Amino acid sequence: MGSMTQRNILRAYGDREGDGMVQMSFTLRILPGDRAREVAKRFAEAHGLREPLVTAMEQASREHTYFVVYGHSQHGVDTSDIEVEELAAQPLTRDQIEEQAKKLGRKIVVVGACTGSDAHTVGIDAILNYKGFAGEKGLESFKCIDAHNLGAQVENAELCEKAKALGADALLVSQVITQRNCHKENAAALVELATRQGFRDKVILLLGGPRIDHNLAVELGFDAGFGPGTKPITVASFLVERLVGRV
Amino acid sequence: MGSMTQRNILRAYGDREGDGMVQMSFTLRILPGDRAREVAKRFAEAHGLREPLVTAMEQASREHTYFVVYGHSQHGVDTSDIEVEELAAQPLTRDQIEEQAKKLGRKIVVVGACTGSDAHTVGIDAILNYKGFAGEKGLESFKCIDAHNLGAQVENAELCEKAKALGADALLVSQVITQRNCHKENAAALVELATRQGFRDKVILLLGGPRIDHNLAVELGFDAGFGPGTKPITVASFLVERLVGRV
Amino acid sequence: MTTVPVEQEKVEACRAFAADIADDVQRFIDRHTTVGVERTVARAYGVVGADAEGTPLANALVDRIHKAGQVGRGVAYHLGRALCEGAASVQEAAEMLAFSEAADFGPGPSAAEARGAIEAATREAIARIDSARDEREANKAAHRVGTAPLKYVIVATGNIYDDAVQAKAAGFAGADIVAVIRATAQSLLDYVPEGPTTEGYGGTYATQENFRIIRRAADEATRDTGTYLAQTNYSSGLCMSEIAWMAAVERLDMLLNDAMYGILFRDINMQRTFIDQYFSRRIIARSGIVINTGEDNYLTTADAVEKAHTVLASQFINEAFARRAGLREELMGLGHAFEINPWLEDSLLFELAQAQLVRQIFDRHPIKWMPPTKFKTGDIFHSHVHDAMFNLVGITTGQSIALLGMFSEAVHTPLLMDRYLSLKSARYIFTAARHLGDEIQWKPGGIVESRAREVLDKAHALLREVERETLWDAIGRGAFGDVKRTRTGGKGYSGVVARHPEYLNPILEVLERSSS
Amino acid sequence: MTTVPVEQEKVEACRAFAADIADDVQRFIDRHTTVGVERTVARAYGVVGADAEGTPLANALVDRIHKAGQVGRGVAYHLGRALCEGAASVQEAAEMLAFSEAADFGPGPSAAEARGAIEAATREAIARIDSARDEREANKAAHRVGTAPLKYVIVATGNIYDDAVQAKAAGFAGADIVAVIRATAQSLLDYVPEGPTTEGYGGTYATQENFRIIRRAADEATRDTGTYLAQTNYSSGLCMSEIAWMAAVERLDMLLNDAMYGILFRDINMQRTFIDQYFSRRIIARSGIVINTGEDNYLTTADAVEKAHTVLASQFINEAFARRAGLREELMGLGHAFEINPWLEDSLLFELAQAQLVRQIFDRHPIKWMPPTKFKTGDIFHSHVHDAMFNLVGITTGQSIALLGMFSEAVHTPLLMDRYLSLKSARYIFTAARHLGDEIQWKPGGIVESRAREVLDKAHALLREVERETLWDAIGRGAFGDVKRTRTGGKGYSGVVARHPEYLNPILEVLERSSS
Ligand code: B12
Ligand code: B12
Ligand SMILES: Cc1ncc(COP(=O)(O)O)c(C=O)c1O
Ligand SMILES: Cc1ncc(COP(=O)(O)O)c(C=O)c1O
Repeated sequence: MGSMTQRNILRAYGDREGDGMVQMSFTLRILPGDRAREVAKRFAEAHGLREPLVTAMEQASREHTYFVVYGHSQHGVDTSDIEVEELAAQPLTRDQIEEQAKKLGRKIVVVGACTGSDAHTVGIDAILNYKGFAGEKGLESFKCIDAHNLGAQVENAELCEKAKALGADALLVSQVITQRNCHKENAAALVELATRQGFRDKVILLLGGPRIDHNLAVELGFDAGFGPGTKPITVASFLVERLVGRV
Repeated sequence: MGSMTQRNILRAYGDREGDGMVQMSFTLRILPGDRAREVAKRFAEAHGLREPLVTAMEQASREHTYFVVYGHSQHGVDTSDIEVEELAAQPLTRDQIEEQAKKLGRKIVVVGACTGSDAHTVGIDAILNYKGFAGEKGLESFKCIDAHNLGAQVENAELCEKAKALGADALLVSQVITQRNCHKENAAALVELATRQGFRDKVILLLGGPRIDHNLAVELGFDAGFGPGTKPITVASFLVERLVGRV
Repeated sequence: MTTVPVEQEKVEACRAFAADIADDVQRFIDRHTTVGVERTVARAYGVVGADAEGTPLANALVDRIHKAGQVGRGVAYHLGRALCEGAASVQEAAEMLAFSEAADFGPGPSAAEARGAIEAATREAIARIDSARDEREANKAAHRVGTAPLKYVIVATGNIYDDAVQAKAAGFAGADIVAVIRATAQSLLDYVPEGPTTEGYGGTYATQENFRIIRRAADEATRDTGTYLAQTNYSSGLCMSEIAWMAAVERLDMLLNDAMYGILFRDINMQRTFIDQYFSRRIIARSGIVINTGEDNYLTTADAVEKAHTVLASQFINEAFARRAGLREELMGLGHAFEINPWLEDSLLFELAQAQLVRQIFDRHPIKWMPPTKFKTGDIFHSHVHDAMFNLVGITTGQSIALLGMFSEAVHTPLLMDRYLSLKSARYIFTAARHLGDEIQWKPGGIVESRAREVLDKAHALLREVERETLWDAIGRGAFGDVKRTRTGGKGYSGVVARHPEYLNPILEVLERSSS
Repeated sequence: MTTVPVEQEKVEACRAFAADIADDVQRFIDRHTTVGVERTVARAYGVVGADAEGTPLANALVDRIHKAGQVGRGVAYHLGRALCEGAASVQEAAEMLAFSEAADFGPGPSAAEARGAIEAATREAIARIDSARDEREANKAAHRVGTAPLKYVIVATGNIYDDAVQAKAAGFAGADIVAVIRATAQSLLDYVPEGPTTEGYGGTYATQENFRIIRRAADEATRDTGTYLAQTNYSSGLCMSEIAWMAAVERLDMLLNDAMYGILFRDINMQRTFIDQYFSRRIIARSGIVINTGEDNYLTTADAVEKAHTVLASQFINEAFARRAGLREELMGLGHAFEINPWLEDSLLFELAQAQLVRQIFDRHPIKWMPPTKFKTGDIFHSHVHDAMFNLVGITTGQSIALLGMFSEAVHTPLLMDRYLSLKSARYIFTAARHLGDEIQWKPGGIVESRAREVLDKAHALLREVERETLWDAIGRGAFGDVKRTRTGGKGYSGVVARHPEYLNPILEVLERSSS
C-alpha cells in the first residue's frame, strides 16, 4: 500500500526494552577521587549516556586512572536505511559451486597472499589451503579452482607479477596487522598498482582479515571484503557467482 | 598576570596521547551478520566514536546480539571548570577529632539506618559499629560520638521519631538498592519528612551507599554524600568540622 | 573424584546434635500454626481471588478468623464447618467467613465433622500437587537435562514480561535453571500479591500468575533448545508456605527455602519462621521440588574464613529440619558460597577445601554453590575473573547447582549481556576442567586437608554448643551470620498461634503420612 | 610441588639426540660467518653512526667488505689491518674502509698482526659488556626482585616515548618485566635503525637509543616502586647478534632469542640464522642475559594438542644450541604456551600436563610461559577469563616467567588499561592459588600423567628422526610449526660467508673462552 519507509530505531537493551543501557571503559590522565569521578561522569555524558554510574575508578599508573561506566544511552540507530550486502548469507553448496563453475570451461585461478610486512599466514592459509579452517576445506580442495598461495610478507609488486604470470581471475589479499591503519594504506596501494598496471578490471580483488569488512574493502577499491570467521566456501561461492553468475 | 582561565581538555588515553581510545559493550535487538555489524558501528559512531571496530558480535538470545566495540572518542572534558568537594581529601586524625569535639561540650549524637525496604546493613554497620570496616573502627569507637544504629528496613518515619527522641545531631542514611532510582525517591522522601516535621535545619543529613556521591546527595537535599569505600573517620571528620569548625 | 579425609564419627556426631536441636524446635512447631500456614491451607482448598485493594481472599479470611481468636482450630475447621452448615463450595465458604456478618467462629461442630465435610476438597488439593508433579516429571523426561554443575542464573528486571524475555534468553545461552529474584520488600509482606506485576525494585514480585508466565517462557525455551529449563523462586519471608504451594502447583523445580534465613536476614520472628518452614517443606516434599538453603548469606555479613564452620553447622541443622518435614536428601540443596577475601593468600585452597568438605558430607544432596558477591567491585573485568575461579572450584569439587556469578554483581541486577557472558564462561570452564576433580589427590596433611579438618572440627564444636543452649538461644547470641535475634522479636510474631487441641489440618495430615 | 612421572632415561636420550643434532649444525656454524656477525663485531669495536639516509656505518663497512668478497677474513682483520696501516682509531678505520677510495681489501698483513693492532679495542669491547653486566647486577641487588612467575607484559605503541610512559605504568601496576614489541618489518631489515623512533606498526623499532630510553624509564619505575623492572627485547631476525650486543651494553635483562624462530616464522635463511644465533648467544652468555626461546609460536600455526611434542623436541634443540654457545641453564628461558583450543574437553588438564612436564624436564631453566593468543576473539570479557586459566596453570606448575595475556589480544596491541587489568588478574590468581601446586598430586595413570608421558614419548621419537635426517632436512619437511623451509631459501642467505682459514674474530675468541 503506501510506500512510507518505516523508521526502525534500535536502541541498546540492558534488561528492559528502551533502557538504552551500555557499558564503557576508558583511561584518563587524572588521579582517582571525587573530582575524577565527576570528570568520568561528564565524559560519559558527552557520549550521550544519561545518569552515568562510575563503577570502577582505579589508579593504573602514576598519572592515569582506569574507569568503568554504565549509563543509559540516548542514541539510537535507524536501521531502515542500512543496506549491507550479506556475503555470508547463503553461500552455494560445494556441489552447486562445482556445477556452476563448469560453465566457465576452465579452472578459476586464484592467487593469494598476506602482503607487505604482514607475516600472518594463518588467515590466508585457512581460505586457500586444502587443510582449510574449522573443519571446512580451503579453495585448493575445489576441483574448479586452481589456487596459489604465495604466503606472507609478499610485496604488492610481487603479487601483481605472479597474478599476471598465472593469469589470475582473482587476487586474495590478507591483512592482519592494522595498527594505525597500515592495512588500509597497503591495500589501497595494491589497487593503485593493479590499476596502473592496467589489469585492475580484469581481476576480482578480495580483501580479508580480522578487521576487514565488506564496506571497508569496497571503500579501498576491492570487490569484496571478508572478516573474521570467513569460511572458504563463502569465498568460493562469491567467486563463482561473480565469474559465472548466480545458479 | 592575566586571569585567563586555562582550559584543560581531558581525552581518553589508550596507548598514545590523544588517541581517545574507549571501549563500549551493549546489546541490540538484531541478529548477528554484516548488517548488524554495520548497525553496531553506527551506534558507536552516534556516541562520538571515530573508526569504531566491532570486535565481538555474538548472539545472546533468539533476538539479541551482544557487541564489543573499540573506537576513538571525539569527546573531551574541560576539567578546568569542574569543582568538586573532595570530602575524603584530608580527614582529621582521630586525635584531632576528639580534641576538636571537646569544644562542643557534649557528645555528638548520630542516628543511622538503612531505610525503606533496603536490607543491606553491611555499609551502615561499617560506618557506625565499633567493628568498622577494613580495619578502621566505626563511629561508635569515638569517645566524642554517641552512635545509634537502627539497622535495616527502617521506615523514614521511624528514623525521624528516633532522631528526635535522641536529640540527634546527625542522621546517617544508607541506600544500597538503586534499581530504577528507588534510592533517590526514598532519600528525597526523608528530607521532605524532616522538613515537614520542622527539624531539617537542626540536623546534619548524610547519605551513603555504593552508588551515592556527594553531588547526588546534595541534589537530594542532604548535607553530604559518601560513596563506596568510605571510611568512618572521613565521616567523623566531616561531622566535627560541620558542628565545631575546622581545626 | 577428589576427596579430603572426613572423620565419619564426627559427621555422625554433628548429625546427632543437629537432630536434638531440630527435635527441640520441632516439638514447638507441632503445637503451633501461623496465619501463613492457614492461608496456605485455604489456597490449597481452592480459595482464590483478591479484593479491589489487592487483599487476597485468603488473607481476608484468615485475618478475620485471627481477629476472632480462632486460628488455633485451623482454617480447615472453619471452612469444613461452613460446608457442614450449607456453603456450596470452599470458595463460597471462604467469602462468607471473610466478609459475612453471619460468619460464626464460636462453638460449632466437632473437628471430625468438619473434616468429613472437607474431605473431597482435601483429596483435590493433594491431587493438584501430584498432577503438577507428574507433569513436571514428564516434561523433564521428554528433554535433555543439564549435567552438574547445573548452570543457574537470575533475572530481576522488576517487570515480569521483561523477566520472561530474559528467562528465554538465558535458556538460549545455556542456562539450566532460571530464578526470578523477588522485589526487595516482598518477604516482609504478609500476603502474596495477585496477578502479573510490572513494578518491583531489585526484583519482581512472586505471584502465582508471575510463576505461570515464567513457567510458560521456560517451557518455550525448553522446547526451543531441547534442554529442560528449570524454574525457581523464593519460599521465604512471611508467605513461605503459600509460595511453596504456588510453586508446587505451578510446576516450579526449585525453591530458595531455609529454616533460618528469614530470621537472620529479614528479621522475621523465629517462631513464625520455624512453623512456616515446616509446612512449606511438607508441600515441597510432596511436590518433589528441590530446596536451596541460604547459608551462603552468612558469609555476606560474617567473615568467610573465620565463620566457615557456621555454614557447615547450619547445613546440618537445615538438613535435620528438612528430614523432619519429609524431604529426602535428593531434594536438599544445601547452600554454601565462595566468599573468601580473594586477595588472601591461598584463598582458592580454602575455597576448595570447604567446597570439597560440603560435597563429601552431603553426598546425596544437590549442593547449591553460590558465587562471590561480597568482594565484588564495579571493576567488571576483574569480577569476571573472580567468577571464573568460582566456576573452577565448582566443577573441580563436583557441586550440583552453580548459581553463576555476574560480573556486574556490584553494579546492578544482571543485564541480558551479563548473563550471556556468565554462561559462556561457565561453559568454558566446566568443559576445560571437566575431569580435573577426578585427577587431583590432595597432599596428605596439606593446606586443603587441614582446612577441611578444621572446619569440621569447629562445626562440631558449635553444634555441641547450640545443642546445649538450644537453637533459640544460639540465634539470640549471634551464632549464625553474626546476626542476633530474639524469640519474640521480629516481624510476623503476631501471626503465631498455638494449636487448639482439636486443631484441624487434613492437608498437613496427608502430607505427614506421605514421604517424598 | 606437583609432579608428573618423567622417565629420566628418555629425557637423557632426548638430550643425546639433541646434542647430535646441534653438533652437526655447530660444525657448519664454526666454519662460517655472516654480515650480521661482522657488523656486530664492528659495533663492539666501537663503530658508530649512520649516514644521512640512515645507513649505519657498520653496514656500509661490512657491505663494502662483502662486495669485495672479503667478509670471510672477518671485519676485525680489516679494522686491525687499517689500524696497522695508520688509522688513528677503529672509527676512523671503519670510515676509511667504508667510504675511502684508498681502502684496500686485497692481500695484507697477517691475521696475527691485525689481531695485535686491535687487541686494546678487543679488551675494551669485552669490558663494556662486563661493566654493563655489573651495573645490572648491582641494580638488581639494590632492589626487591619479583617472585616467580615473573609478570611479563608487552608495550607496543610504535612510539618510543609513549612506550616509556607505558613501561613505567606497567611497573606501577606490578609488572616485573617489560618488553617493547618490535615493529612488524624490523626482523627483515638487514640493519639496525639509528636513534629514537616514533613511527612503527605493530610495535616500535629496536634501536640502541630506544633501548636506552626504556632502560631509563624502567630504572625510574624501579626506584619508584622498589621492585626491579626488567627490560627485554628481540634478538631475532637479520640483526640477531647486533641486537644482542646492544642489549648487552644497554643493560637489558632478557632477549627473545631462538635458534630456529627466524627460519620458521620470518622466512630467514637457515644457515644465516644458525650462525647468527651462535654469536648472539655468545654475547648473551657473557652478559648474563636470560634468553626466551620461541617455541610458543609453533602452536599458533600448528595444533597445540597434536604438535605439543614438537615444542618439547625444539626445546631440547634450543637447549643444545644454547649450551654450545656457553649459556648456563639458568639463562635458558625455554618457551612454551597455553594454546590448546579452549573449548576442547579437559583442555586445562592437557595444559597442566604440558606445563608440568616442561617445568620438570628443564628444572633449572627460567621457563617462559606464553598466554593464549590463537583462540582469542574480540570478546574481551571472555578473553580475560581465558587468561585467568593461563595464570592459574602458571602458578600451579611453577612457571618462571609468565608473559601475561591481554584481553584485547585479538584486537590491538595492549592499551594501558588492558595491561593494568592483566596485571591485576595475575596478582589475584598468583596470590589466591599460591600453594596450589604444592597441594596437588596427580592421579596415577590419569589424564594428566598419561598426557605428559605421551608428549615425552613423541618428542623422543621426533628427535630420533631429526637426528637421523639432520635438522636441515627436518625443517625442510615441516617438522616444526608445520612450516617448511629450504637450506638456501629465505632472506639473508647472501649474507652467509665461509670463514677464511685465517678468519679473525678476537671478540668471539674471548667469548668462547669465557663461560657464562
Ligand atoms: C598467530 C599470530 C601470530 C603468529 C603468526 C604465525 C603465522 N604464520 O601466521 C606470529 C607469532 C608469528 C605473530 C607475530 C606477530 N604478530 Co601476531 N598474532 C597472531 C594471532 C594470535 C592469531 C592470528 C591468527 O592466526 N588468527 C586465526 C586466523 C584463521 O584468523 P584470521 O587471520 O582472522 O583469518 C580469518 C578471516 O579474517 C579471514 N581472512 C583472513 N585473511 C583473509 C584473506 C582473504 C582473501 C579472505 C577472503 C579471508 C581472509 O578468513 C580467515 C578464516 O576465517 C593474533 C591475535 C588474534 N587472536 O587474533 C595476533 C596479532 C594479529 N598479531 C599482532 C602483532 C602485532 C604481531 C607482531 C607484529 C608482534 C611483534 N611485534 O612481534 C608479530 C609480527 C608479525 C608480522 N610481521 O606480521 C597483533 C596485530 C595488532 C594490530 N591490530 O595491528 C595481534 C592482533 C595480536 C595483538 N593483540 O597484538 N602473530
Ligand atoms: C551483602 C549483600 C546482600 C546481603 C545483605 C546482608 C546484610 N545484612 O547487609 C543479602 C544476601 C541479604 C542481600 C540481599 C539482597 N540483595 Co544484595 N548485595 C549484597 C552485596 C553482595 C554486598 C553489599 C555489601 O555488603 N557491601 C559491603 C559494604 C561495606 O559496602 P557498601 O554498602 O557500599 O558501604 C560502604 C559505602 O557505600 C559507604 N556507605 C554505605 N552506606 C552508608 C551510609 C552512610 C551514612 C555513609 C556515610 C556511608 C555509607 O560506606 C561503606 C563502607 O565503605 C551487593 C553486591 C556488591 N558486591 O556490592 C548486593 C546488592 C547490593 N544486592 C542487591 C539486591 C538486588 C539484593 C536483593 C534485593 C536480591 C533479592 N531480590 O533477593 C536482596 C534483598 C535485600 C533487600 N531487601 O535489601 C543488588 C542491588 C542492585 C541495585 N543496584 O539496585 C546488589 C548490587 C547485587 C546485584 N548486582 O544484584 N544482599
Ligand atoms: C533462603 C533465601 N530466601 C530468600 C532469599 C532472597 O531474599 P528475600 O528475602 O528478599 O526474598 C535468599 C537470598 O539469598 C535466600 O537465600
Ligand atoms: C624468538 C622470537 N623472536 C622474535 C619474535 C618477534 O617477532 P619479530 O620477528 O617481528 O621480531 C618472537 C615472537 O614471538 C619470538 O618468539
